Amino acid sequence: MSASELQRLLDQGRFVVTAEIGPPRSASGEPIRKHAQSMRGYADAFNLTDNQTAMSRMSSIASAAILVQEGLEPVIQMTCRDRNRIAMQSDVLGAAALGVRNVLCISGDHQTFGNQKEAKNVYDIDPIQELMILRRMRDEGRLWSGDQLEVAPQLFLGAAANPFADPFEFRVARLAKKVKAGAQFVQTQSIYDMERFERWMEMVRERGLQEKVHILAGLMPLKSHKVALYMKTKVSGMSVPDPIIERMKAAKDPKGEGVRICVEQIERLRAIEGVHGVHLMAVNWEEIVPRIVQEAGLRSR
Amino acid sequence: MIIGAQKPLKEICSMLEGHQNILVAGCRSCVAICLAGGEKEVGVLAESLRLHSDLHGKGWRIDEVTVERQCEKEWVRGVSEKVGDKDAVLSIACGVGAQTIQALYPQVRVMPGLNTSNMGAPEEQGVFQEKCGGCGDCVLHLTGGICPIVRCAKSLLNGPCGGSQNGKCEISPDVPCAWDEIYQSLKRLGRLDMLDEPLPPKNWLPSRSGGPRKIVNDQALFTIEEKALRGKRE
Amino acid sequence: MSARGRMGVVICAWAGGSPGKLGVHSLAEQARTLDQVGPVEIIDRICSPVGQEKLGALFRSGEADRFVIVACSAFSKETLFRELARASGINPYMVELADVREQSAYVHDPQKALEKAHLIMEMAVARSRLAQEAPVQVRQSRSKRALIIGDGACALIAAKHLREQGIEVALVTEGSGFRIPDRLAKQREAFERDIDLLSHDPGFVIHAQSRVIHLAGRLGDFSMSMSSGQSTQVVTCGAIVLACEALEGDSQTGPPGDVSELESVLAGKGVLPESIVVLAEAGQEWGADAGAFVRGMRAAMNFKMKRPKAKAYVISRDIVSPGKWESEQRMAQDLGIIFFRSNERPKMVDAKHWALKDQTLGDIVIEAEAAYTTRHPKYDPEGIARVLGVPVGPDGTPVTLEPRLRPEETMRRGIFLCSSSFEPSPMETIFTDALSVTSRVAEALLGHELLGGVVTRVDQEKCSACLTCVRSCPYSAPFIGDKGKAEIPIEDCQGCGICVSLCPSKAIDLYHYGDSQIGASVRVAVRGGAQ
Amino acid sequence: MKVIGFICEHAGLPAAVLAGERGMQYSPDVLLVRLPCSGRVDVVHLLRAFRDGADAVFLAACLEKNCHHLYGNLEARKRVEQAKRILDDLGLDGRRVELFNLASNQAFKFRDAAEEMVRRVEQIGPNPLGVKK
Repeated sequence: MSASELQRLLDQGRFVVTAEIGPPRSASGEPIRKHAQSMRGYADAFNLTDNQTAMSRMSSIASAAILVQEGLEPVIQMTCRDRNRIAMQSDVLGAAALGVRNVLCISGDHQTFGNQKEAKNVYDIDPIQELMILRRMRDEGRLWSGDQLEVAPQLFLGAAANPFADPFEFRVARLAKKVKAGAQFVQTQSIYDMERFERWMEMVRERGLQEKVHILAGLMPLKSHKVALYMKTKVSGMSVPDPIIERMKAAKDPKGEGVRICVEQIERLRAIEGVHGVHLMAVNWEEIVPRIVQEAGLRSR
Repeated sequence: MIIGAQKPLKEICSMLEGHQNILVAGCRSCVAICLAGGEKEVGVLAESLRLHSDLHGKGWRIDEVTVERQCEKEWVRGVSEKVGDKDAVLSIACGVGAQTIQALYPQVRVMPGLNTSNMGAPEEQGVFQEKCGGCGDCVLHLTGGICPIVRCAKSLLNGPCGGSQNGKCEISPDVPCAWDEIYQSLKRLGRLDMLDEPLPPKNWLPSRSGGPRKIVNDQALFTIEEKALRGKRE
Repeated sequence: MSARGRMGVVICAWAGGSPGKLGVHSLAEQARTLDQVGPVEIIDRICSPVGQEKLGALFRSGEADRFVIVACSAFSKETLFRELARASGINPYMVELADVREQSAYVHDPQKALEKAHLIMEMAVARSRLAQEAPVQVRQSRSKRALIIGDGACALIAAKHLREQGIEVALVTEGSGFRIPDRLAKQREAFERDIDLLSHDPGFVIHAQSRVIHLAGRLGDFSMSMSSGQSTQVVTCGAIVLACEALEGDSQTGPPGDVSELESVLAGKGVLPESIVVLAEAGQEWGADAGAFVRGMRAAMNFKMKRPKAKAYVISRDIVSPGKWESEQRMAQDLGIIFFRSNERPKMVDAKHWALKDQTLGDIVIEAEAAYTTRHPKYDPEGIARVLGVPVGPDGTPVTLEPRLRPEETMRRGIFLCSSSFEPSPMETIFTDALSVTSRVAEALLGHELLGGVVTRVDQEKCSACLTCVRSCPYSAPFIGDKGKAEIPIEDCQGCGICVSLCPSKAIDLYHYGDSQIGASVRVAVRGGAQ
Repeated sequence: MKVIGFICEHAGLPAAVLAGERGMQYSPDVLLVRLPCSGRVDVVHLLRAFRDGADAVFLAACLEKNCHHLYGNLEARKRVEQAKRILDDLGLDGRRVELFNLASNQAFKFRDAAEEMVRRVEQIGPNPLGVKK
């Protein structure tokens, strides 16, 4: 069984690029294949979101399987919202059998954000516990119950981190907990407030966490002034500084400006000790990823 | 205590359709204190139903009773005369009370006039906040005296999630983030170290997930011998 | 024959306003047919001395234990009838009043008025049938000392009069002693004599440079803590008088002249103008609170009383005269004072003319020889009221119990208020205020206080100890007692009935206004007495 | 027609008395029930009046912020709102019950309140449970 390509690149010390692909609200895999075509060579791995914002879409595992067929490296996101520990372990086994090696363990947007607010959430376990369970499956070859697995999954375990949520001073402590629970890489919430991120990274380095976990800085290119404002005011756990809002407002070509901001951010991030890559979340705008990667001078994969 | 809120009057009226002799039954315990099902509410609801009946020529006969604790057989048995000739009891106690009445008076239809919601406490007069999830395996000693099971929208045991902002939960700026509160509480207590270790997946067996729960207190329980000596008392 | 449950019905021959205006005989006949009704009498003017004698005789006759008096509006007579009942051995709250004059004879044509009077009487009879003897307690003050808060003329006069009645007086002031305002210079000599007398009086103690910080206890048995710099002292007393009047020096005067100037003129300093305008305002921006409005109105009234033919205008943004001042505003209007509501502060056109924008009449120019303004006194009535635990009204000064009949009583029993408190007032007001307050204080300390009557009773069997009454009582009267159930002491209950309607367990009812009594009178009103 | 007016002792009653003193005419179908404070009123009192057959019920209470018992009138407002909801739910029309805030010297406001309720009954029609004459 082959190991994670993403893990190999990171362990080699390569500055990686991961990009997010939103699975379609469709029973056809074509949209995934299309994204795969256009982004091939522009990112090292691709995150498949798991019913993002609590709206039903094609499953992240199925979408990932299509990417594997296309010869690309998927990262599946697995929320605690929709599965209890039984489903979680079974899904991970299935995903591994289909060639998935990277799992991002997250709590998931609360169902009240979605279009089926009345759904019962699961939250049998939380993401830290998810990491613990998956690590045991991999390292001990056992289910959480202790039962032996015939073949253990090979997994590269990831977690999310939000440097912009509160309480700020506890954020790094919680990251440490995730690392302790088994996180090997971390993808952050999209960063606009570079100062706050840098402060957070300082705190990460104080604890030496950057030695233990690969931090991939999350970036979401802005499409318009409206989107920027929305991010600032409507999205919980997001900090968008005013100068960025102003730039988007003043821009004649807002999309171009969004790309420029993103590229500048990548440059700045590359200089930060402990940041081992970027994670591009171009929600509903996946086609812009190649241009950003190109302009950021990261097109060599 | 148990927190509940009355169902809309229209829903209650349609529930009672087809019945004649109706008893509105309240309770002097939790639901009285959460201002939903005490004697006063019994009075208001009964009066509303009489008005409804008179206006629409239903001919309902509405009687009222409020028992000390509708969840206890002895109290509920005590009102057998009131229940006797009725063909429906509208209980505005919690779901426990309504079921106790049904269990003791199988010939009468019991209707719930209340939506039983949660275990909580009055924040201030008229404001009732859920506080305990009844998970059967309390972790308050680990979480600064704040319950993450019900007060965190996701019941996270290792929070807060990324949606925590300014002490508020991502689901609404009106909802406090339980994990922010836990953090602040442990900080005040000088025990932030308790957050260093991840809490493992929780045993939900003692919770509702484990099926209907029953607690047997051996000390209180009458033994078979005692029962034999006591004889049947009801 | 036992009088228990038997009811006497007494009808005033003047119930219709004058004899013969309302068919009182028809009412009497009707009354005789009603359940439980025993003696029925028509008395000529019940409130006259002769009428009172006759009523007293009926009370004492033993023929009934409850009475319905069919007469005029309950207002002033109620206390009179209750006192007479008590003196005659009848529970004062077993007396019901049926107002058939203001509520019927005065407002409807004779035929309808009589029909309605029958109903009103029957409503009272229905209430009376269900009446329960309300607990009434006679209480004597434990401490015979009065405590006065304040240091102005009002405080001085009050102290002097209380001492004359042999009542011990303690006076607390943040200043160093009494302060006599300039505007009362005429009386200065007399005041100084009084101050001198008091200073040699062993029954009078002054706590200077002291501030009240906490009050415990109740009427007859208060402990007042006061602080003077480092030390704290506790003084016990039976009653408290609030007499902190503000002096001119206490406030900032803004142009035009302060109303206190007008007061000085009225007191004889200078020439009275032919016409005046008073701007009732408070704060930085144009606008008035009730205090400012009333001060302005009173100044104009004093002027108008001195010079009835002169013109007096009061201009304000808001015409606000709540509570006890409502009747005063009516008086002011009757005196011929003209009120304008202007959205902007009036502008001076020339020495004698002011332009304003009335909210209904639009642009107006008025002629006034002299102009005055009100302003905020420096005193902190709200702070003092907070310490004393007495509710304050919208203007920040303590609310009084009954605007017309008991303007000197605050909402906390045993704490009295000189109505001129917290504002500079003319001598006449101060004098009458001080006298009426001291007589009430003397009554409270030396006489007896009637407690109870319209008070709650708790059925502890029903009480769930839910704290609703504890949380909702405006007077913090209820508490959960040793038995784990609510208790409401009759000496603290003010009889508003808020807790009664809120109690989720229906464990509280109110004497005199019981649920069944309210229900019965509504039923009679709607369906008639015969049911 | 029957209109019940609950009058509080500190504003409704004196205003009604003043209206009487001034001979302000209003419908004799309006009958007054005295309460120590408008906060004494319970929803049950209001509902029962309608079951007894009243066509309309109103409360005459102190002005807001000027309640003799601090906030009895605000409590009364909540009771009236609850009664309105119930009447609306039952199809009896919530406009049949109303709260009027007035000052003890506002006799005209009292008279207007009484007349307003009479007008409303004329508009809405009688209470079907009313006593037929």
